[in-house]
Amino acid sequence: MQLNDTNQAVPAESGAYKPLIVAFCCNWCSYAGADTAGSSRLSYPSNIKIIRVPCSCRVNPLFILRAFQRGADGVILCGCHPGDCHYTTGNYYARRRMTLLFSMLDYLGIERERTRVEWISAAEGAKFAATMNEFAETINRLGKNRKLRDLRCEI
Amino acid sequence: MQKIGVFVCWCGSNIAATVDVAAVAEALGKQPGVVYATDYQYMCSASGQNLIKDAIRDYGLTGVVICACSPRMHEATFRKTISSAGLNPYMLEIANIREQCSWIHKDREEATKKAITMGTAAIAKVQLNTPLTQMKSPVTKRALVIGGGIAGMQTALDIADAGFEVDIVEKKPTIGGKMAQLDKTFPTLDCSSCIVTPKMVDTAANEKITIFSYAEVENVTGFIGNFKATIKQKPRYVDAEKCTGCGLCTTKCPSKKSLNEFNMGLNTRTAIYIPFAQAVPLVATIDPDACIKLKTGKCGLCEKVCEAGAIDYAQKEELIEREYGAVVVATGYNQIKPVQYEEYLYNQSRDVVTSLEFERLMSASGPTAGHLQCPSTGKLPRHIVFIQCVGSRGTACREKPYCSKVCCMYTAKHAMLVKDHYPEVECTVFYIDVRTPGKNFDEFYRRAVEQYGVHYIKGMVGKVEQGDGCLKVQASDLLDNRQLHLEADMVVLAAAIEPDPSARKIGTMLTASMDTNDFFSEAHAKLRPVESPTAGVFLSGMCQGPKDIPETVSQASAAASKVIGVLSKDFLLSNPCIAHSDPTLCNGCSQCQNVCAYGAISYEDQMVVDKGVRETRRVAVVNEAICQGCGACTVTCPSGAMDLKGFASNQIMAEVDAICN
Amino acid sequence: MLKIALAGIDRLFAAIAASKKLYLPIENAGEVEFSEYSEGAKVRLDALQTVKSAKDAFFPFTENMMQFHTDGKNISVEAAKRVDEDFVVFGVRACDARSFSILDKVFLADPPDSFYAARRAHGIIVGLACHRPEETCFCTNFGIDPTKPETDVTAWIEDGVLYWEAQTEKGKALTEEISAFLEASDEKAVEEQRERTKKILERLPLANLDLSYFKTHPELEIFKRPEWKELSSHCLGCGTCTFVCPTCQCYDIRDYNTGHGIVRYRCWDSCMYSDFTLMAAVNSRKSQVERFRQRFMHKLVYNPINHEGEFGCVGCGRCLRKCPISMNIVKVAKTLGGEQA
Amino acid sequence: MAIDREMILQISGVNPKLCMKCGKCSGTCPAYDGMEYHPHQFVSMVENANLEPLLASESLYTCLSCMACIQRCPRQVEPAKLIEAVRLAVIRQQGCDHLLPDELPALLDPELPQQAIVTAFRKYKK
Amino acid sequence: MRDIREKLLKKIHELFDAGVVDRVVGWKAGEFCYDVTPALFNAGNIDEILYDAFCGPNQSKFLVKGAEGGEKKILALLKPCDTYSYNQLITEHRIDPEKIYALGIPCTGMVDINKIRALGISGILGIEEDGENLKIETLYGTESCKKADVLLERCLVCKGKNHVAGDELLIPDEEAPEVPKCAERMTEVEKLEAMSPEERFNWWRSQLSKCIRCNACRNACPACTCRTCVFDNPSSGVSAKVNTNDFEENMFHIIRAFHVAGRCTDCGECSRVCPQNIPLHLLNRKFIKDIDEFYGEYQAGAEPNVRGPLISYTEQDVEPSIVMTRG
Repeated sequence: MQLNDTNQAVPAESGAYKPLIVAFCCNWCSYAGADTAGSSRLSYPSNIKIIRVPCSCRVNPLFILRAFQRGADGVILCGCHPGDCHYTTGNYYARRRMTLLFSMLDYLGIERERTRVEWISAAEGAKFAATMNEFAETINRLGKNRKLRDLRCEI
Repeated sequence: MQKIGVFVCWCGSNIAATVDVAAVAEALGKQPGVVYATDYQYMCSASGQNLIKDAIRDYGLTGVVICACSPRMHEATFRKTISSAGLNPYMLEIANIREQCSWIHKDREEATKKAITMGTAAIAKVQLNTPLTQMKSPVTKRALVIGGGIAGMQTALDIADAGFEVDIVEKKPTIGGKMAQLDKTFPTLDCSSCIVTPKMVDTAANEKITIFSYAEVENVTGFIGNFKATIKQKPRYVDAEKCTGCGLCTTKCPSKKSLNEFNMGLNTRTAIYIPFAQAVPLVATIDPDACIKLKTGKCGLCEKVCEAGAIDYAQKEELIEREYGAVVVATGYNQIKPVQYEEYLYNQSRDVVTSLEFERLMSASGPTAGHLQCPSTGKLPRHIVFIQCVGSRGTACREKPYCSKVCCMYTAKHAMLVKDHYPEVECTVFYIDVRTPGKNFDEFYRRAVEQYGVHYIKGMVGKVEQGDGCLKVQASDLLDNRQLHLEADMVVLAAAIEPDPSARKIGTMLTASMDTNDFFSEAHAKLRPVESPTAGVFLSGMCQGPKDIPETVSQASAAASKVIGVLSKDFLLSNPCIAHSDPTLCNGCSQCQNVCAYGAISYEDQMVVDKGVRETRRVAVVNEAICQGCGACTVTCPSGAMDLKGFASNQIMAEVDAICN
Repeated sequence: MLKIALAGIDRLFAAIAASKKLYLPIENAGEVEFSEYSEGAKVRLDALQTVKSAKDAFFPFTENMMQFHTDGKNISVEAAKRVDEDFVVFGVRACDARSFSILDKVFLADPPDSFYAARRAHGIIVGLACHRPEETCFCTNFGIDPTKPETDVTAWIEDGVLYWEAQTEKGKALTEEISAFLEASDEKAVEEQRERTKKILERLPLANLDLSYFKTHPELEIFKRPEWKELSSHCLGCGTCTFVCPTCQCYDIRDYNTGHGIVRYRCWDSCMYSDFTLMAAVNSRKSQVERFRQRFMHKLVYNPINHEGEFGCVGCGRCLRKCPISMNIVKVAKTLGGEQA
Repeated sequence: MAIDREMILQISGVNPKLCMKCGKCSGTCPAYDGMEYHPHQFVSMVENANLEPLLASESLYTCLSCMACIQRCPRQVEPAKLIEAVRLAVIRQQGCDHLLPDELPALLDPELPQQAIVTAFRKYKK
Repeated sequence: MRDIREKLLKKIHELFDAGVVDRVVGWKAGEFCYDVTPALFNAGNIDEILYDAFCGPNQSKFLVKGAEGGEKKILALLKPCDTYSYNQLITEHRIDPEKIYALGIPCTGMVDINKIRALGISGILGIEEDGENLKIETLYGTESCKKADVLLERCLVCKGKNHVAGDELLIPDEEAPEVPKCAERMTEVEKLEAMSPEERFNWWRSQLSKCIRCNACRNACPACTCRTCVFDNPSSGVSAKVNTNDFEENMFHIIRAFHVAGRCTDCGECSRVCPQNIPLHLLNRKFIKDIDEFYGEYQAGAEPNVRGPLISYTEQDVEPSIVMTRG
């Protein structure tokens, strides 16, 4: 409501913007894949922060919106390759949910490159690092998420 | 609010070289709820662990955050540590500042900043942790083995050897399964009955093993450690206790036209029958579809001749309730009847047989007493054509998409045996690929070619036609690039193997998942190949996929060892990070039940007090012993009634908030 | 009486907006709401009603009350700024205008609500007379004259001309400021329009709503009427009636955690909601029939009892048009007070 | 319009990659002996884009289109469709044999009957 | 329509007389011709039941709570499209068909009063069907419009005259009148898809910024039957009474659409009841379109007790990256 804008300050843009990326990783494959990347000293940007979940199917669309609300500029969900889910079928459900969610975000005009799903196994440390680097590059290019952000969090 | 202690590990220089650990401890110490923060060289060392324990006692900590290596490395260690200091082991969160921070970043300031954020997220999460307790459930020390073939018997014997009771439920009148029907086994060519019948006898003699033959599992409820099964004992119309297996009744029975299942229908048996001489239990069974007495009320010859007085026409089906700690599925396989392959004349010529039928034709206990004869003429065939991959490896609707695995080897065996007994008989094998991975397998196949002169031709038979006193086989020889027109007296089809049709029903009652071919799925294709995804259900033999006897036996023993692992415990401790449903929020819509891969969710009517109103509602209940904690249900649940302990929605959102702050 | 040709009204708006915030009915995506004026905005003075009422300008849908900033374990508190500059709400209809006096009795009673009081003190209301009422209008039952809203300035639109008459000191001051855009006029056109409109008002289907039952019968008797159950049987428990109502005044105070502090704000609430007044423990009205009854008892019974016989309704008819199941205050009044008529 | 692998695949809708080289098509083919290239070779040659010999071969027209290979192929490769597609491709290619208009002036001769020119458009340049 | 009502009343009397039911969910006349109220009737006031072109509300959700507590069954009058919601509610165990006698009634298309008003017609006193047209009596004279132009959104893309659930039909579906299909279901969705992301964003912003979070869409939706909605539950972490900013406007509608994805029968109640006329059904239809394209045609509620697309999967499902690569 426009009447209320009087007490909502919009923060000024400051210098070089470093985007923030949240990565949800399933415990059994992708989180372990991140560990493998670490053990192999494969670097990716420090503005990517990982949240461990038991399975990709644990990730609720609410969590993804929450991240954007709080100022994330990109959200990536990583899980076991289809067929390799520790819980046999979890990532199949996650795949359908995320496909539909991403499509809906796109439909609402939100940059579709800000969300992504990748299947990364425990052995694929190199893939983990490469994926993160590539995703970070995409998000850097897109810049700050403005369309799905809660300005109150910036006050 | 928790009283949180933060412990930042240097991991020698692994972390400390890139992350300013002291700065991390200092920054995290300022976070709300943190009452103690420190850093130390090696948190996982004895002295590091003591540091944590002392701090828990000195500061009355209710939650602990450790910034160190991956939780996959030391989460269990630190849980024990805090538990020994009196804290619930699940009041711990680990910030992975080694693999996911110090090892991948070079810039010290950047890495330190990230480590602080990761620590903050862990603090935010631990704020919302609740003490969790592993659930203890008692274990019924008895196993159920469904199927009494070689897989079921081996599993049962191994479990019994470890001192646990086992019940075998076999739907046929005798145990022994397909292996009892085989003539010889590859690659050693020893006699199949000679090795399987002693197993059958051992199984029957083992006092820990109870055999329910001619019985079926009707229903299974419960969960690992606590299954309840209903077994349906079909009526034999013969008192198994009294029957001596003398077989006199079978000689007198006037109804002689039933197809003999043991001989693959190649000959007939009487209405009262003993499947074969070495059957276990050695008891007669009356086939109610063929018995004149049961159908018309007249006859009763068997009753008259039975000296033991074992015949009981009034016998009724019986339901037996038994409790088990674990269930092994060993439902085995069938060979498909290639009736859809009209090009191979299976339906039209008696001389076209499947390989399992051929086994019976070669077997000394078979319809021809082991003499090789063309079924139509009773004469020794001059030329036998073997066709591989009939119904396997195809994508058309009559085909199975998988390789049946054992055909290459048994066909080599058949050809070799034929050549061994009757060197004058020509054997031609049409193959697509000869697959012989296995110890001494390729040598075996080469022996058939090199030593016995079996013709192997790469190419498939296009059609078989009835010729004049022979079968005309038209095939391509891909290597010679010509079409062959051969005359043969017999054609043996290596028909595809499929799971026993009873498997589907058993899979459903056990909520054990199956693949599209109705083979049981394993919990993990590589690492948990003998377990079903449903806890407490194990897989033995062909029900999981085609395999030969040694593989079946090794899987059977592996399944047994898994069962022993379960039964040897007095209590099972379950992972407490599992789903739970808030009955006041649950809509009872059943969506969560649909996505649960483990069948852990059921519905019951409960009295619920919601917003001051008391009413009975249909609500979801998670079985804590079955739930594996994946969280699929939590996202399916629109009302948020379903949540996951240890990874609760508010915890994950708190982490998101902390990271994005 | 002054006047200005509608053709040049944008210049008037621009002039007002140059010194003050100006709110007026603006169309967005097909619907008209009071919104802040900006150049090029689609102003819809012809729209009889906005979806939400004009109370939004004084008691907004949501407003921040204070903020807590946290830095580690330290917390600092900062109160939100009250409105301290004059603003103009243009195009308020008579019904909405009356609603302010109902809201005043709640928000300005001791202790006054400082947010509301500041807005009331600084708000200048330009009323707009109705000349084409809808069948759902029934404001005349509450003694409202839609042909002459009781506002700081009253305006009429007739034949491409906006007529302007200041009614209060505030109104006169505003008129002073923009006098350059206005020219003098007689009252003929306005009087004619008012006469015409009054004739239409007499023909309105709800012109003669008999509400005497609610003032003549004991509160408890009305409360216990069995018809409440039937009336509420299909109530969805949504907040549509509440949120479009010019006189509904309930709000909730909530905290939003920004991650580095708390924003404490208030927002409209609805007594129709099952999660209304949860602050004590639970909603004391557990069933929808109780919640439904509460809302209409408030409008028709409690408000007259507490405020010198004034109903908590101004007859704007918004709820008649917007209720998803077409249940509304007129149906309630007729069902319960029917035998009186 | 040159005939290439993609074109054959497009016309036929066949995916030769499905073939597991069992040879049942050739085993089943009643016209096998009249063929220079046999059904399974057809599949293989198309897959390997070895089309020249196929296009030149009489084998194309030896196939009876009895569809036995389609019926019996365990992998649903449908060799007969592939053969049919090659035939179609050849027919379509005949369109390329026509003379192009800009090649014409050089060939023109005042004595040449109009009829011959039109015929040339249809036939020439094989 | 009048014949249908007479037939309907006769049938209701029969069912009461036969002791099958003891109450009925129907529609009651309002103050005006168009403001019909869904209501519960008993043996005493059956004849007050109305059935005309303004009986749009989908009553199946009422049965979630409304079917409780009677001695006999409750009679539900279901239009063809209502039966889809009815099936879906059975699938989700939200209604007990044992307690309900579902009578399928025919429908000739329901009128949206907002569309009449949007034509600029005001002061509406009476509306009469006059063949394909509506004759509208107003304070300001008589007006008319084509009925097809003012049908409810759901009727423009009518699912057909067949009932997919119910105990009995008032008249056989074959004999029932048909509502001519006036529009393609996905046309509007496709229009939006064809826009640039920036245009789409602005379009949705202008629509969703109107939202006053009255929850009418949610509370009317037959798929939103949660006993406590996440947005009302303070411990869910996302609860709010109003949208304090654009993020919350977006989130509420994205999550609501997601929660009903695969379960929404496209009955259009959300858009019908929205006081701001936000075309909320376009969110649901987008999910339906995606589901149809990605996982095969699926109509929620077409039959009871089937697994919806979000609680099933195939191993060959498309990857989420399809969103990035298409169009």
